[in-house]
Amino acid sequence: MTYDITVTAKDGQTQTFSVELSRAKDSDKLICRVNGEEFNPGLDSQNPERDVLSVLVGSRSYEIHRDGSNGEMQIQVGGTRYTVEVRDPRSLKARRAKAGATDGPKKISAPMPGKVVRIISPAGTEVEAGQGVIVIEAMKMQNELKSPKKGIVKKIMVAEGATVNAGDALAIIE
Amino acid sequence: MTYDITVTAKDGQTQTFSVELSRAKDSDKLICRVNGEEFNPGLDSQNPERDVLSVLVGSRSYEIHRDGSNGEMQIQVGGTRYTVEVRDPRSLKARRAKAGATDGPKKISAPMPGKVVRIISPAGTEVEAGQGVIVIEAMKMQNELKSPKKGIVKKIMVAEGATVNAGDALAIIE
Amino acid sequence: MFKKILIANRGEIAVRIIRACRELGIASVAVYSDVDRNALHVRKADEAYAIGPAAARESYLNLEKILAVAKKSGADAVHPGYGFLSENAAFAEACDKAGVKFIGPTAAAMNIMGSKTSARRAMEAAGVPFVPGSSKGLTLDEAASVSEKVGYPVMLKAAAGGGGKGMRLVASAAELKSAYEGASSEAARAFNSGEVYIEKYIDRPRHIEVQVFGDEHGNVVYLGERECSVQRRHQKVIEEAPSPIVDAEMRSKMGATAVQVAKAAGYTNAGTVEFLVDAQKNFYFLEMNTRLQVEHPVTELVTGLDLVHLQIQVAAGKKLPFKQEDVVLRGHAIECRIYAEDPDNNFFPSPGKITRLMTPSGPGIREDSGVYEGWNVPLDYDPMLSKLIAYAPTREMAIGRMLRALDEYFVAGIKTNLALFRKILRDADFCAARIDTGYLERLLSARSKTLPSSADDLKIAAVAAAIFAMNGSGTNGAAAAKNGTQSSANENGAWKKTARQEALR
Amino acid sequence: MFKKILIANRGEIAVRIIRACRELGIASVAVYSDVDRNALHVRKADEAYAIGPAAARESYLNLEKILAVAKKSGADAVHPGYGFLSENAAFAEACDKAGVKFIGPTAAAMNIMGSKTSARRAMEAAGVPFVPGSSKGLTLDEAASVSEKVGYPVMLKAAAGGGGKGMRLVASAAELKSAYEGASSEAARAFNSGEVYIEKYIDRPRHIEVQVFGDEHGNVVYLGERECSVQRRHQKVIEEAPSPIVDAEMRSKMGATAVQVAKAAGYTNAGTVEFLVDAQKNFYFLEMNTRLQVEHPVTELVTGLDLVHLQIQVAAGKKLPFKQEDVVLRGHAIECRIYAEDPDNNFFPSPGKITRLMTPSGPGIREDSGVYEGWNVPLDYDPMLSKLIAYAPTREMAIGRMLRALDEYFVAGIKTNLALFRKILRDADFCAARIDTGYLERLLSARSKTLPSSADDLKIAAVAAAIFAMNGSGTNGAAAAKNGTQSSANENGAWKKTARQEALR
Repeated sequence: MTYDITVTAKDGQTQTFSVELSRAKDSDKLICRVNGEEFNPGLDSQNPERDVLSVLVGSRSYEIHRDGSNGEMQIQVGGTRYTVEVRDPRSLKARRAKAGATDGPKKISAPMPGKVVRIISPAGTEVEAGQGVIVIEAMKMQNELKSPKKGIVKKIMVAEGATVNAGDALAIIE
Repeated sequence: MTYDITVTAKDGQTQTFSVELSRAKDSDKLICRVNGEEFNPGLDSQNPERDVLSVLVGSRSYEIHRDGSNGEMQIQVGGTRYTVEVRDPRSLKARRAKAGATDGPKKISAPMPGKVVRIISPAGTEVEAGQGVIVIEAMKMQNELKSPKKGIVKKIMVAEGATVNAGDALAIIE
Repeated sequence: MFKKILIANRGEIAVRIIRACRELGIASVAVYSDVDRNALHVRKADEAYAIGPAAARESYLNLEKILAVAKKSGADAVHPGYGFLSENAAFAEACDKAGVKFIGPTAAAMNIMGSKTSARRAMEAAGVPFVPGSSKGLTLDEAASVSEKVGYPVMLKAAAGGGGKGMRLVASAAELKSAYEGASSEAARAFNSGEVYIEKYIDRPRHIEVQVFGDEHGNVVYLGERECSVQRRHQKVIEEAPSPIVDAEMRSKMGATAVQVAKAAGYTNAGTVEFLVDAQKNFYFLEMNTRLQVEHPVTELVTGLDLVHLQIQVAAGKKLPFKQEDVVLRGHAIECRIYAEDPDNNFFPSPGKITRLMTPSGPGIREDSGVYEGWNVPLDYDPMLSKLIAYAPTREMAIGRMLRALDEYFVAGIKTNLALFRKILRDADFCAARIDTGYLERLLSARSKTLPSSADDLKIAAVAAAIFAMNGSGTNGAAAAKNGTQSSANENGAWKKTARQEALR
Repeated sequence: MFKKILIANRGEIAVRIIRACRELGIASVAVYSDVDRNALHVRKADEAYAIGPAAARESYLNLEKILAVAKKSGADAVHPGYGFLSENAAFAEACDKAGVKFIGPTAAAMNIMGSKTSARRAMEAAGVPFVPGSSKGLTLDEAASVSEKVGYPVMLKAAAGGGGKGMRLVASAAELKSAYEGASSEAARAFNSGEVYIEKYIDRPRHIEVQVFGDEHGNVVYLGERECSVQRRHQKVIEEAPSPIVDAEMRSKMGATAVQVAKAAGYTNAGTVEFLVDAQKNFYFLEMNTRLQVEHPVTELVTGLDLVHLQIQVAAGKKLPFKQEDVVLRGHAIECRIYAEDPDNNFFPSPGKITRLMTPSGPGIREDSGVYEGWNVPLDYDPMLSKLIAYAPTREMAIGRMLRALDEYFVAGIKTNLALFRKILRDADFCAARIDTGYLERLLSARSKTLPSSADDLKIAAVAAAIFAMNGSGTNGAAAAKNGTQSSANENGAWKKTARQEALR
């Protein structure tokens, strides 16, 4: 199977890899090609615990953790986390989704569960990128959610006082 | 639902309880009767993690663990383990099994994974209760498995040198 | 000795106190709000009582409810932990009236220290060194004249406050009026008192505090200091003991001053005297915290003592089991406060379900945690999950050890500040102990916000993601098929759902 | 300093050494047999190399394979841990020849101490106190005459042995012949040498050992003692530091003797001098273990040092960073060796999959573990899973703390000896430190084999079993339905299967 995988590091580095995986015939190893080149002859990957891989690349040992919650996947190598997006390129949907990802209206989602304490920019307001739209509160801290782009607040989907979950759509900027 | 539950402590104490459980109507509590008597009004039991219960009996807080592996169920209350047998008395099979449990041939099972290093009492041997039948080895220790009763070794189901898993039947004494 | 102690708190500190009770053979009573029924402290206590809704005012801060539980459960003492009711003199007094021992100082001592201005008056009388400034609440006109006298820049502070609320730095006389009004109204909202006072501003001060302990027989000792200069928005982030800049002579001077402070207030049980230290190592009394501190473990590790055991023994009327000269510091300890917050996203809090939790252990590592895998961190309280503490013979080894432990730590489902600690502990200034209370804010605003990532690791992350995807999609690599250690069906389902969401974005 | 260290071991000690390497910024190389691919030490190391089949002779005991990995990986040092090749002088020599530093004593020192009789000769020359007996291998006739001289009862011991193999207690002359033959043939099988020697039997001795440390510049220090009298079949079960019967005077006498022993052998790096101590507190040299001991953590906790860091530093040619007078003991530490074995069933080993693992933490608790939830403990090696260590200011508090930690510990899928520790730590003789090397066997054979169970707890266990059954059977109690914390479908399936098996029995 082949996967297109985009990895984003916290320092902003982003790289997309085409990873081809299959099972070796006479062993329990994997055959792995990255961007068409053999990654490691006989890649030895084990899954000792849920969300944990132990991967030997040659003799180099990597313990890798996955956090697949909250609608995004993060992969931790050593102490460092990377955000990854996995696409099976055979899937038409995935390709379509990719094509459309940069256009159109942008959503503001709740980055955490909390209470909506204030609507700064009601529907119809013109906003700059980075301008505050909604304030939510959790754990005694108030957090201002900012517009991801210059535009007009098309819709506010929550009312002041409402409780929201992480990932809930709160507003749409057009 | 009603369960007949036999609890055996390590000091040999054994007691059988009839436990009747149902869900309370207007709360998330349980209604529990033990041997026909109300156990605790509004029993509050939570299952915060796999194999763990947090039970409040009145205000008394119990953290309870379950070990359901290796063909028997153990319940740990505080630091103490109990072996429990749960039977749904409506099940005919269960009742039959219970009735027949004390008669007939007895099995010797492997208490742990290991290698069979010696058959002390081959098929046909007359044995006393407590007499050695098979020796298995694991972790550099040899262990003699003894006959559970006086009788004749009817069958030895493993050969010397064989590897066995915990719970495997090794011999039958009649 | 007490037979039963009620712990009027939640989270890691409640668990820590319950553990002490169990070790001493004392029954423990937990209290919990509606969202905390499954909290670790409820699971671990011998008894547990519901005390109402999530909002702290209606549960953990409600002294009537807590006292009712004390009475009902037959507890003969109450440990307040830190936060919540721990510095509430009215609560201490109510416990006293109800015949339940409050494990902490007397209400009288708390009252003296509870207001910064009254603390200052008492301490000035006792000859304790202060940052130049006013010793009482000021009108705007008074503030202007005091500021002229001590010289700008000055700090405006709320008399009743803490945690940075009602504080303003004033660089010049022109800024004073608006700063005064801002600080005063913020203080009024936060503490029901708009009273503010003024202190000379000290550039790049260190925050160093001294642990003191008094019994009820007149003995007061100090247990060395803690360096707490690594702060963000006036909240401590990393604490260590001893302070890298305090030598034996300075320690005994600060210690003697701290004991003097405690004695002036008639102080008993555990307390902390906070000092500001300037570049010339002059130290100035800041305030006294009349409770056990979050960061008490670093003191425990370098003194070999157990402060919670001591608190209980002293509250039960026992004498301190050692003298000042028996207290010897050894080695170095560092504490990281693990929070449910996202350092990459302006430190947004991150409550929610902990879907995976792997914690470090081994030599020199202590973890005081209040959470577990599967626990749903509620949005109603402080975001601290756990305290990770490393001990080693030297500061350098303690830093190496903490970095090792951080690499073993993994939390999924919610964001944590683990990566922040990796960054701080690798920072050259931190390693050289060039820290002050502004250090962390400067580090955070520096251009290079994260450690550079290696191209190799990016590739490994991609390969690992592909393997996880393959394992999850049923066509199974060698890995999952072997050893029966494949992820459960359930979990794969969740992952597939996530993968779909990813694809649809 | 070394750049890369190969760890020629597995299990908890391999993990412990890997952690030390990481803390010191040294790369770590693991080796693993076929059944250990998923072992924790392989996951945690920077590099890992397969070295063959499960059988230790073909992997962990195979020095050629280990040296080949050292060469291939470019490791500049090897740490042998304990067991396996750790006391193999030929291996130390081979490392030396290959230009890879062996982290431990020289082959020459190991050779002196490797045979008990040669050790005895060397130590007698140095004036070290011994249990009366022979100093060399004996014929049966010689054994008879030595026994007459020192007086029965006597002990027959294998010269090359350890771990109780080839040992026999001989009460009278009549028993000597058969005991001699038994011991000699057992020794021949176990150690390829049937040589046996004789010692006077000491009634109810304590086993107390002294940790020594030497650098390569002639400095040797002692780091206090460990009390290891709680043994079963000559295997240590619980160790503590300091010994409850050793005072400062006895400590300095034993320490000086231990240093003398080490110096007589030209000893460097970590070593342990074992003594038998009789009721009058006379101590007799028993043997020297030329490696890091399993129980080294208790010494680390009371001295504040890190022995593995020290081993690495000393092997790299550094001087010991402290002097004898700087070593001060503080507090008390107790270690429990957590084994995969069933104390209720004649201590049968219990390899297999760990289906659930919940480990203790918090104040004063250290765990050095080599396992994790989901790991399949192989049947090929020692059954030790983990070491649990409690530290506190006093022995009494350390016992209370360990009991608290044991209550937090839960292992499912395999049997462990956790319950045994609960029993020992509550035993009046243990709590009063009335222990000797026969203590545990006496406790185990006493009539009351387990703590009495409370009728209430039996009932709670029954109710809990019913709740688990109900949750599992789909009709779901309130508990499971709420909070989304129900057991996974998979797991319920397994439980139902178990329930069926139960019913069918």
